[in-house]
Amino acid sequence: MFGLIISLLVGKTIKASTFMPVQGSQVAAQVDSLYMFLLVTSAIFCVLVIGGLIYFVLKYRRKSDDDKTAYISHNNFLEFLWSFIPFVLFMIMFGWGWHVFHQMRDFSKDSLEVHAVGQKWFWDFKYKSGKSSAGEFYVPVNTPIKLIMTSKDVLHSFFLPGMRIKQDVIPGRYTALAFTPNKEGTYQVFCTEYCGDQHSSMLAKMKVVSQEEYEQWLQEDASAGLSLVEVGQKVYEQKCAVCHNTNAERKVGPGFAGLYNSERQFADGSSAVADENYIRESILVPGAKVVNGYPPAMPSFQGQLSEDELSGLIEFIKSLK
Amino acid sequence: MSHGHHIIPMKVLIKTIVALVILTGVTVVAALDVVTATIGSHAINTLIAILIASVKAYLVAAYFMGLKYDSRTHTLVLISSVGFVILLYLFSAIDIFSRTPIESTL
Amino acid sequence: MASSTHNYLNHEKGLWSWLTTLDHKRIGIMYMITVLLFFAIGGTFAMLLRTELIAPGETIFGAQLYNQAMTFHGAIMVFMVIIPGIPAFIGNFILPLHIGAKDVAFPRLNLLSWYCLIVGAAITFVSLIYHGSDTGWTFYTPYSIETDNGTTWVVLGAFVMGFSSILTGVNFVTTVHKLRCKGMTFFRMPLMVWGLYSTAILQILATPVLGITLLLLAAERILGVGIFDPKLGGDPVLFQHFFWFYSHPAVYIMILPAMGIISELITAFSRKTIFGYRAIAFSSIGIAAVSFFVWGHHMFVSGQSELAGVIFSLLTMLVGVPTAIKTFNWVATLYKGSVQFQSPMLYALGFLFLFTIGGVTGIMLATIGMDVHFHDTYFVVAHFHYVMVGGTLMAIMGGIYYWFPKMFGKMYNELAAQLSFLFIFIGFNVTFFPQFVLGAMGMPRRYFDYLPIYEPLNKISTFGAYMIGFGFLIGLYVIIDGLLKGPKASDNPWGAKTLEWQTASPPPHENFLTEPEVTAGPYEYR
Amino acid sequence: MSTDNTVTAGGHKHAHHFRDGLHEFEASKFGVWLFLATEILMFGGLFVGYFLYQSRYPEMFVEGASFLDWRYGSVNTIVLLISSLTMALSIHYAQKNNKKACVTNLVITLVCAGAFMVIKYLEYSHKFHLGLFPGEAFSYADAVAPNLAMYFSFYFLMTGLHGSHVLIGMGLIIWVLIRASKGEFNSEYYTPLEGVGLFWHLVDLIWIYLFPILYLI
Repeated sequence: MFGLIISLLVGKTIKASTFMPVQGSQVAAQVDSLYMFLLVTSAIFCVLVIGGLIYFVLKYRRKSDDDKTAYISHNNFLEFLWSFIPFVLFMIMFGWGWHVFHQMRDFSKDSLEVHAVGQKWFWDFKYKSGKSSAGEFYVPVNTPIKLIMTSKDVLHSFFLPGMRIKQDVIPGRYTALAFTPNKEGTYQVFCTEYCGDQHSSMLAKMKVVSQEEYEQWLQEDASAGLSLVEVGQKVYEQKCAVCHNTNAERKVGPGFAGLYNSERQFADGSSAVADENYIRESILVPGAKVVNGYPPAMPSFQGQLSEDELSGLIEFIKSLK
Repeated sequence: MSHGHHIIPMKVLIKTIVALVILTGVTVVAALDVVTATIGSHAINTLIAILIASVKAYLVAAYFMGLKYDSRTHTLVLISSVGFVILLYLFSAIDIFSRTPIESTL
Repeated sequence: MASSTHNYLNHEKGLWSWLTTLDHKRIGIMYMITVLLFFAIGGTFAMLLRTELIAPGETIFGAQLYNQAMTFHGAIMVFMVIIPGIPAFIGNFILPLHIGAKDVAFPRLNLLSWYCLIVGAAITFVSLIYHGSDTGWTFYTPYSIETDNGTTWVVLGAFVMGFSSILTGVNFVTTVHKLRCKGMTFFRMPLMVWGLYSTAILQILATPVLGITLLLLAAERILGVGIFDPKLGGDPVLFQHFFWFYSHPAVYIMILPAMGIISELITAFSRKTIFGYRAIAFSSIGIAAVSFFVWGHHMFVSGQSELAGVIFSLLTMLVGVPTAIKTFNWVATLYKGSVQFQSPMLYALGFLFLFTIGGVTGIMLATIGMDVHFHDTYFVVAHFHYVMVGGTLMAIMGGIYYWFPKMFGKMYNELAAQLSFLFIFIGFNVTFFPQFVLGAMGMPRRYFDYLPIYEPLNKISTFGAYMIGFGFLIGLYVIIDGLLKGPKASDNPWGAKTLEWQTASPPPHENFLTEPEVTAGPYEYR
Repeated sequence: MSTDNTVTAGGHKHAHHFRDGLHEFEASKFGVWLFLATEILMFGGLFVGYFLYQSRYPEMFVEGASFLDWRYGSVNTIVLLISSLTMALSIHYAQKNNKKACVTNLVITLVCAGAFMVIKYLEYSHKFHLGLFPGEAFSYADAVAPNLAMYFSFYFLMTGLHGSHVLIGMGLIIWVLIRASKGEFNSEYYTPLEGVGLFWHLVDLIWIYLFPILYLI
């Protein structure tokens, strides 16, 4: 019984380590070795305490009601032993943790800067070359990357499990993340600071690709060769899908199906037909006309959409019956 | 621990109030524009004002509240509560004043 | 119902005598009913959350309702169950009995403290009229400022409940200092009293800062003062400093009394004196003192500077040392003892098992390099459930069964209690150990919907949650059955040596018929 | 009440769970001091917030302070110091069984507290008249610093919380005044008077710090 519990526990602990996501960078490998050290030390500590506990409980279980128990009040050497040894172990863990943390925070001068902007419920990325994309961004492999991040509304947090790094994104201030991906592939990005309804769908993808493919992606115009409606659909998927459905069903905001040319009742009692100007105004200045029964929670997209993205979006919404 | 009901003598009370009023005068004078201008730095003026206030606070606590004649545990309670307020300021200040500013380079 | 002799239960009759009682034992019972009721409500929210998370996408309700259920599960469990839980319920009943006093120092304040909890809880539930609150129990700004629902009510409710905690703290520190019976020096007090004493110090020194933080948050929402709102020049990270300055000592308010109970249970059921009495007593005070220096480990990735983060990580390692000392001392107490497996002891051993895992994972989170990956993932959720449910809840259940004969003069159904323990213990591990793995895999917390790769472990976790729920239902049955049909209990069914077992069960109104005098330590099993 | 500590005019019977009157007095005093610690910590939170933002927006705080009239502040400080003195005197006389002097001093304390609130009312109405409201209601046209509203948020929060404690203090003084005039306090029993006195001195202590950092900087 005693052996089973302990091996189950140790087995589980060791097995847990294999569940860490893929190691996307050198720092990630260091974090994992630190994690292995912490796991092994903890497993030993658990075996000592829980094993000792079970052993003592079984060996000294009550045989008869008038068992005589030893009157041991304390033992200074033992007290010193099990306070000094944990202290030393904790200091090692602290030092190693500090070393790894410092490596996550040294922003080398020649790193490629990517600007990330978090807002209620999607991520926007901008490059110095003027290229911008939402929900997905490309970075070249084996180049130090520096993510400069801010938020437009509430606290968010940029979490790259593959790189073992995370940093809160604070409105009114810039925070940064540094990593050097050494393995190509697609890495999942999560928002890990609670930010409201769609906090769980505020996801993004980071694609680590070769230098050539990265430069080629940087040049290509995302909407080249796409029809206006297809451009609109791409923008919808990146920025609007989080709150609006393509059918008529309400999500956070109203569904788009059949919206075009329909009569819209507003909170202040007035009403209007939903033509192109109404749709354009609702995107750029959503607070102007709020449909009855909906919270005025939509942020403004002023200055975030290029002219053809905006007209593409309007065409896409018009196309939804 | 001094037991029993201790009566704070009248003389002590009068001396305390006189000292307090004088100190209030001093702190007001110390904050006059002509004086602050000569001292110059804003931080030192704040420090002087807090020091004078602390002396006044000591007088009120020791004589009006009778801490001088009371058991030391009461003084310990006062000091520890002020200590933890300073602790909150200290660690928050360590964070706020050692943040490396990050700027956007767009 | 009660034994024929005169005792505190039949000292006065009628509901009004209960609602205006000044007897610490009755106030303890009223707190028991309140805390267990709120635990049932909080537990229901937990079951709703786990049912929703059984599969990705919407299962039983949408994102908004999930966020409200998550917020209320957190707020109820923290402010209404686990902070008043041991100090006000078991502490109120046991502290005067443990030190040989007739009552706590300020009986009227004690009753006011209970009413503060009731009024505060009522205010919190008023928020349901305005669509509850969906900010999480941490109320981080600026989201908690701009979300337009009943959050202001929850904030003010928590503010009022803070007074309940402050008044209990003031009461207990004064009681321990002034009302110990003859011969009861500080080192002859039971370790439960050391636990309650260090908790009371924390309640006095930490809760007021929560009070001012919540007042400022209410001012933000009502007047828009802008102290924590970045749009008006405020700093949301400063809110986190203020909030965690209270909330980390608060988690020690939760665990220190639980550790006090465990010292009582381990010694009583291994019929052996505690190993290292002074080490454990000073560890309680040590943990209480250091707990004020470590709050920044909740903010390693919140935009806090690297220097502050490293300092907080170092100090958090220091608070791990006294906790390790206590754990080793409890295990050492079992050496050469005579261990009896009754349900209070099972809960104490369960506590040691789960709290050890909770403790080591806490040290992992204190390592700053590791916390960057684990912060705000299910690893943290698993850690704090291991120390809160595995620690404090186990101790509360163990304490209820241990002092049940003393409180009500009746014995509970031992077999059913052990069955309840089995379900809770196994269900707990099935629920929360997979969440460590989910955290390592990077699943963020407070997620209504998750990626498909996290589904199998979430299914196991939900299954485990149902086991815990069933276990606590059996526990409720054991308490009610014991109250109604329990056989009469003797004055000292466990043969323990602390003072409360020298008086009758249930104790008379003034606790001790003759003024007790103490000549030796609390655990004199010679 | 079940703890049968009936309070009779003149003779006070201590509560049943205390050994004697002195034991009860010391326990009550210790309890009051612990409660004062929580008050200091609560106001401390505001002071910490004030100092942190003052070092972040120094010129905004100087501009904000320019609206405050240090003369009002000084008079208020003197008024509160006097009230602290008369409160200490009332305890002094109660210990000497001089009921009349004790009652008169309590009345003077009450009057001073009232004067303090009147002066605060004048200052507040002057600021409301200028539109210097806390938070979003701030409508002072030619403010130089963009977030001047934050200074007045701090000003109204700190002086408002302090003012509410002055009002609570006045309520307590009235309660103690009634009992003193009924002759319940004497050299053996004056615990409520001592407790209210300590609370009132703390309210004065907090103003001693509020005055320089708001008015003089």
